[in-house]
Amino acid sequence: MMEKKIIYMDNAATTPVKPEVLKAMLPYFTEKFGNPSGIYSISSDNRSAVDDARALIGTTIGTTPENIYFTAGGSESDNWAIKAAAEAYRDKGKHIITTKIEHHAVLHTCQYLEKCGYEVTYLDVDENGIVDLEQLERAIRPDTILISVMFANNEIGTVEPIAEIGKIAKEHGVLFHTDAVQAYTRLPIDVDAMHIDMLSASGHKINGPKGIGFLYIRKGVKIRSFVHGGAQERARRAGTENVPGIVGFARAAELATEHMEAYTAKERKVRDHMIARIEAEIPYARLNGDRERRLPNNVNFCFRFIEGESLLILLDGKGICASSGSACTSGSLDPSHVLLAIGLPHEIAHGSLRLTVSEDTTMEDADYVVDSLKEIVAHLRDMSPLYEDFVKKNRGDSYVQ
Amino acid sequence: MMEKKIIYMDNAATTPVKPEVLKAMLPYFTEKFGNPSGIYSISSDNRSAVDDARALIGTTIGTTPENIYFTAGGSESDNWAIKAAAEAYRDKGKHIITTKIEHHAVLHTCQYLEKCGYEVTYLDVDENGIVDLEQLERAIRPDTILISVMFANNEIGTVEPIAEIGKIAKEHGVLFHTDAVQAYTRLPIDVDAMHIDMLSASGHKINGPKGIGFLYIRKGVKIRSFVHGGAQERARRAGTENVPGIVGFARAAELATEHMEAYTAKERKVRDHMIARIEAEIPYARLNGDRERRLPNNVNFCFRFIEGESLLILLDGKGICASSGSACTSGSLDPSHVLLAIGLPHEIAHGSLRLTVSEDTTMEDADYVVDSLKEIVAHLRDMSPLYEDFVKKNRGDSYVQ
Amino acid sequence: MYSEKVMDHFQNPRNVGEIADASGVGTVGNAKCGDIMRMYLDIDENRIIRDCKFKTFGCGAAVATSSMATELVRGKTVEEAMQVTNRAVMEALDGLPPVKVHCSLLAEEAIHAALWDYAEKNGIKIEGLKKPKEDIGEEEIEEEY
Amino acid sequence: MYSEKVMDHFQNPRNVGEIADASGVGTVGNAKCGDIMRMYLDIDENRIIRDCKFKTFGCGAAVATSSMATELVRGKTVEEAMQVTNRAVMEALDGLPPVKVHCSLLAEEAIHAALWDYAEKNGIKIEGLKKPKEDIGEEEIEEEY
Ligand SMILES: Cc1ncc(COP(=O)(O)O)c(C=O)c1O
Ligand SMILES: Cc1ncc(COP(=O)(O)O)c(C=O)c1O
Repeated sequence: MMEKKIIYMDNAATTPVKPEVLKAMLPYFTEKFGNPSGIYSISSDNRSAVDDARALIGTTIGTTPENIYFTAGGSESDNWAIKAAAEAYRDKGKHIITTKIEHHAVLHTCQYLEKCGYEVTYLDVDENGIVDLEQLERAIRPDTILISVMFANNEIGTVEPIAEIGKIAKEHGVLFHTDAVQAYTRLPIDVDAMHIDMLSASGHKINGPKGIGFLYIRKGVKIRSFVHGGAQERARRAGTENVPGIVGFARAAELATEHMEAYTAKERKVRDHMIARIEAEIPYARLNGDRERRLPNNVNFCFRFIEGESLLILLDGKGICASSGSACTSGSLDPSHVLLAIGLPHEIAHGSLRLTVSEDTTMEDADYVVDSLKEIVAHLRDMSPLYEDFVKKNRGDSYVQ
Repeated sequence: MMEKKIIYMDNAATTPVKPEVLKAMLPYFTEKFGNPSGIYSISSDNRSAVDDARALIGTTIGTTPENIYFTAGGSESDNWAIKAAAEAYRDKGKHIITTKIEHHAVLHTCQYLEKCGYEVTYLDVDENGIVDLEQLERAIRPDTILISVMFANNEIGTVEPIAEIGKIAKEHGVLFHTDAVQAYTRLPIDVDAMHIDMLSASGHKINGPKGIGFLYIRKGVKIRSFVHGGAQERARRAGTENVPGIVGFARAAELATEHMEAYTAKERKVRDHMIARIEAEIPYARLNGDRERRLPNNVNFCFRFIEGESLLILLDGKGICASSGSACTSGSLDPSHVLLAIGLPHEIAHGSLRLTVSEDTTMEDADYVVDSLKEIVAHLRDMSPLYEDFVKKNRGDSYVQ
Repeated sequence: MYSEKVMDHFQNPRNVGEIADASGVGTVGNAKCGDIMRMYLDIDENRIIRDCKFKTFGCGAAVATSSMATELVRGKTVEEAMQVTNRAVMEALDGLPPVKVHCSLLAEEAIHAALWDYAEKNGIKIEGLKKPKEDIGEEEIEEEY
Repeated sequence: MYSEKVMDHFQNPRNVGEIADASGVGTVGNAKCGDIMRMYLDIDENRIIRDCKFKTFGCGAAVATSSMATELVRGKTVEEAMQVTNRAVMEALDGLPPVKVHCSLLAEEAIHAALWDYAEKNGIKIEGLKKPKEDIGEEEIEEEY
């Protein structure tokens, strides 16, 4: 049996750790393993590694180290930001504004808060997934304590008008959190210029390790601990620091930020090539997400008359790793809440495909994927009763159920 | 300059990752990096690695995989168990029982719940740190929803009567959580025989990686999510799985469980040798914690007339890594809450030293540490006004302030 | 996630297609839920299913259960075909993941719907056959939370 | 965590010990908080501090500030010694971590307490010197939370 070549097109789900990143991490597992809280000298290596990582990450979003709090990943950061802010500002009010296209880490947290007596407004988005700034501003009430709008959507790649939202939030004196898990190191971020009060990011989406993330909290925001206990992270997030994870995350952030322009330019080229070919060569395909305001590495289409899972399995058969909806909801039978929010009917939303490239994706890879896709889509349509009906109807055939 | 030999005697704070553990983890950073939720075949490797790890860890505490939930560490596990149980059982009551000697991850969580309207009973312990079972039983009220007692104390090494507490909890129909972060893989644990409903453990205390832990939740216990979002961990703990961390944790647990008898026998021998020598050769030293019911690797003494931090720094000067109180509270000026709870006066509690060995600690290391300690204690006492007063008083000297 | 049998029937589905002038055609499921199955039956005068074809819009399990169902009913009498339950389809596929069990129900219903069509067209009654539901499978969809 | 100067004064503390028949002795702090400093002064007839020794129970910073304080007052007149503030001690040590600032206050107080003892014994008054507090340093201890 021949070893099949794997083409990984699911970089929005997770990414491999880069060799440079792993190399930076390795000493901290075995030699420099000390607890950063120790008083002895071997701990000071770890303490300064954590300090350096914090400072470096601070610079990638235009802030100082003391505003960066390490967490176990994007989901924890989102949960922390939203739950702890809800608690801290309860006296001001119990109203939160978010959107219908947030990641489940935000949505389910908001739903949980609704059960706890909070009121949540879920903003609509337009057909490209963009939040309406006027609707947002109208939704703000005297008891609104938090606005949480994602920087860029993980499924359809749409980038939200974050600076404008930050401005509105600031004008109304409302806290602004953004889930930047997908945008971080792919788009320039400046928390001060954009008036962002809290920002979530995750290591494994940027070629760093899994199980590490951070929450930026602007100095003065009075949210407290999510994990209570030891005095780590300025007593706001207890638990022995995941030193290798922190070091790896910082190294990954450093690499990605340093090369942001070059990497994203490469990604954009591949992305645009794939979009152009799919639109030209596969009929009844709809590009999801905004064409311009889009993550550099995101291709997302709905193919009418076919269903996403079968598409994915057949792509996998050809060595292509892709996803449909977001990875953590596979297992669920509902179509993506994001595709429904941009107005797609259920049957079309079921036929979605997300391909997310990296700077290492070649044009050959891209072409191979599109060629495979053409073949598979045609095969599945041949099997599809919906396509049969559609063709017969268009032919003016008499027999249509 | 000569490279100084480091003698690491702070294994209760954290441990190095074993080479076998790191080896098991490595492929999951770079090659087998897929998101376990992916539908494609490269993800199934990760999914089964996580499944295997969960099953293995289940066996180490006598349970099945579906009761093991991975977290980011011991602190998260403690927070989750206590906060989520408090929430889930609120309708039954708002009373929680714990002890005065818990880790801060439990204590600060309980203090937080007190602010939220819960009532917490903090049980006393005797002079060796052991909970009084009768006091415990008397403390149970109709509205008691949770008993949280640590398996073994991280500072003084005392092992609590967990099976007896489990029995009492069961008889009264009260949920029982135990923080087994220090005991896990050092003492035999059987969650069924001991009637444990929830149990916290952490990877980096058992030669596994930092940033990973688990919470055992008995089937039927109705606590819900702590981190909301994706459907990971049976939809109870969202966030892309930390696959290398999980794999490493399981490998470490496997090694430690397999060799539990041999390792702890070695540790006990070194521990007992150190205790015997210190008691024989250093005057005014008090062993803290129970002599028999004691973690195999824990040596904890108070040396009168001197203060812990200066002791630690001077030990560090001799290449010895040790701690005073728990690592995460260094930076705090209060003496250990555990030493106060066993009845030590403040000035004595300030002079504590914890030495925690591993199965790799040799008798030569132990002797070197005791020799150094003798010298340093004598030096610090020479400098101590408390010692001066004490000596003069005993001499019947006239001048004592 | 899927057994080898399921993967085989998904990747090499048997009996995909249409039957012109079929004795009975049945379509079940709905696109909203992400599964539609259509079964075509060619039944001879001895009420033996001579041929059976399908078209399916749906996940891997939906395609595989359709494919297996056609295999199971081919050559059987109409009465025997009534015995092809969702359980039989699942067993023949070496099982399905819990979230996919509804696909096998859909396959059973698709056969029943085609048989109903055949019975209606020919004015006959088939023992135990009920008018197909408009919408099936939704009540089975329940996520653990 | 500590500067090199602090480490040096901690590991090689200057002027540890007692002075028999000292002109003044002062003890401040309390064991409950984990710091006690005792200063011995030997003051000549020109009110010059001829010698100064200390004993300290406490952390690295407590020992280092005591040591530095003795160095700073030796050879000074009583009046000059009054100018040796906690800030001067900290600066001479190249700074202290925030949680350890109270140690430098303790050192200042220890000198003042010894001077007070000297003044009382000799029935003199020293400009600006107040009776030592029984307990100092506690109000400075505040953790960020
Ligand atoms: C008894 C006990 N519980 C909880 C913890 C917290 O574990 P982690 O540092 O993994 O969050 C520790 C270690 O610091 C501990 O010793
Ligand atoms: C937009 C967004 N937010 C949050 C998350 C959750 O991140 P993590 O898996 O690190 O918890 C993800 C990834 O799954 C994401 O894409």
